[in-house]
Amino acid sequence: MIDALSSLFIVAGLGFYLAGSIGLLRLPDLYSRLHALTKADNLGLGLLTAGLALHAQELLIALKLILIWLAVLAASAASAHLIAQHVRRRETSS
Amino acid sequence: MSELVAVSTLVLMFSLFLGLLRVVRGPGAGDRMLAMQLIGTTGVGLLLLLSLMLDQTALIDVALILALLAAVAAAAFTSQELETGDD
Amino acid sequence: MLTAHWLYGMSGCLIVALGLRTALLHAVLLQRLIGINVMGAGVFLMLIAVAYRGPGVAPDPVPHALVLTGIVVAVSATALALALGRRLSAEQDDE
Amino acid sequence: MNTTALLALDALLVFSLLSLAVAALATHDARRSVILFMAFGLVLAVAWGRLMAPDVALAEAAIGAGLSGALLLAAVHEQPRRALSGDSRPGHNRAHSSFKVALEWAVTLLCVAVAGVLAWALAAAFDRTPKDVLAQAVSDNLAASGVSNPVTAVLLNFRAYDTLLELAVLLTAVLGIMAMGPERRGYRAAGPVFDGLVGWLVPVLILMAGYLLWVGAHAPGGAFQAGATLAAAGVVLRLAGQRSAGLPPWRLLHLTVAAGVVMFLAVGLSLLALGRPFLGYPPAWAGALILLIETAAMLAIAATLVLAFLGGRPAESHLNFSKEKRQC
Repeated sequence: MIDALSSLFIVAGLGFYLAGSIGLLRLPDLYSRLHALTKADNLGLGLLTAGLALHAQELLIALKLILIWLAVLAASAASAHLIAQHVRRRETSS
Repeated sequence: MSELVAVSTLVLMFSLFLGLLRVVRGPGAGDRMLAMQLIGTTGVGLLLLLSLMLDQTALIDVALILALLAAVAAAAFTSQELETGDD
Repeated sequence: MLTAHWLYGMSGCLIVALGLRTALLHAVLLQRLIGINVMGAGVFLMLIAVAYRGPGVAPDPVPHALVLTGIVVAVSATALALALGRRLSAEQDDE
Repeated sequence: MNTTALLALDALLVFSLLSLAVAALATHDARRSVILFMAFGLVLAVAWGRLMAPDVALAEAAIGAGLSGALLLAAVHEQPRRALSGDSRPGHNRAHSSFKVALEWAVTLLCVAVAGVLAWALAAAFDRTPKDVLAQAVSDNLAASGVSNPVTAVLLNFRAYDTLLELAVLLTAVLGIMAMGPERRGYRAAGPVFDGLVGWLVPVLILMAGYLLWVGAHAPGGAFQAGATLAAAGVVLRLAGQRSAGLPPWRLLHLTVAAGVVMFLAVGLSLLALGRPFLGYPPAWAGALILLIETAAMLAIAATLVLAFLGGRPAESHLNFSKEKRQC
């Protein structure tokens, strides 16, 4: 039962990862690619860590997996904002 | 289960490869850095799957360091140096 | 049959050659340094490939220790070279 | 099925590494080159994980994908014109183009020859069944080393001389950097989003460094990885506009930079005074002595890497405490 749920999460996570990468390739400009990045990618990792945490033998490992997800969530939201802001500032100043 | 993990690792590596295409293509430095963020998160997921596949729990720590340092790289890209006279 | 170490080791050789070529030919200091760093990464790849013993088998820790310190030394040497280059250009500007 | 998937993964990883190396080296745009080099470091960290080298992967994730990228990006920002663009060199344009082409071919052939020799040596090494004399010696003596992570045992016990010399090399590099001139310019104060990031990223990096130092005794980690992670915290502070970059006050700075070498020598000489060989730890004390040396080495490596990022001697007034003292 847990195995099935874990597999389901992992496969769903992979779907979001692929959608994110394809979006990054296909979407026309930087600002629309932000969608592909921040939404799909974080959901992808979230589902993947959830799937792997269900599988973890020790509590410490499950906690670490959740910590990683939270770190990526916070870090990539901030970095994507900073990069977009940086690009925008350059565009408007030149 | 182990087969699912092996195939998932391969699929995620492919996803990382797609992201790399955007890093190589650009066109602007901002596009490349944004794609770096995506391949960073993909690398984190890949390391987590590899840790299960190769039975190496330490790769979870590597994934965490990679996640944290991706933010450092983005910070380095966007920080603005003081101009002369700003001091 | 163990193809993984061949694959990684031989591409390590190729990467060394690519990095060396840039380090020798490129006109720009920064990119020469990147060439040297890429070359170093190729050497590391060869060493880790030699240490690899297949999945589920503990690899040889000695090359790992070598590469680990190598990475830290490489980044410090790069920083020293950048500082040297900066000093050099400052002197040139003074002339 | 699993081996097929692994082989396909290897092929894709190696192909990515090769194409990133080519792309990073082929361009004349310095910033593009740096970003591609960072991507190369990131993929390399995954490759180290794949090749069961988690100790190396930790260092690569901290340095290859982060710190050296930050260092090189700062160099791109800093000098867009002179020294970095060799075109300004006198006589450069007058160079004979046919001579240049011949030179390029000669160098390319040389590099192909180097790759050939390396591949030949590597094939010879692979062809012989690995005897694992060293690996065997490591695993035989691991119990007496004071730690259970073989890489840490090699670095701080079996080949402690090498590590002492490596720390001396790092010390020389950082003294060279500081002798080269003052630090690079600082950074503007961070905006609110970056400030929020710094608020949690710096403490987490410091915690992670402590964790890696501690865990290094029995799992992947240790002074080098912990030092690099701690240095990342300093670099983030610097990028956020804090001039001191978390470095200790000026007087302590010299001691911190030399701490690894000093502690190594202190332990080695004390053992010598007690009638043991230099750095030949008594097995009962080995674990504690290794942790002592590693703590000092971590601080030294972190300070070295932060100073490497600053690119020169930090201004005395920016290292907080000395400033306060002068105001008193």
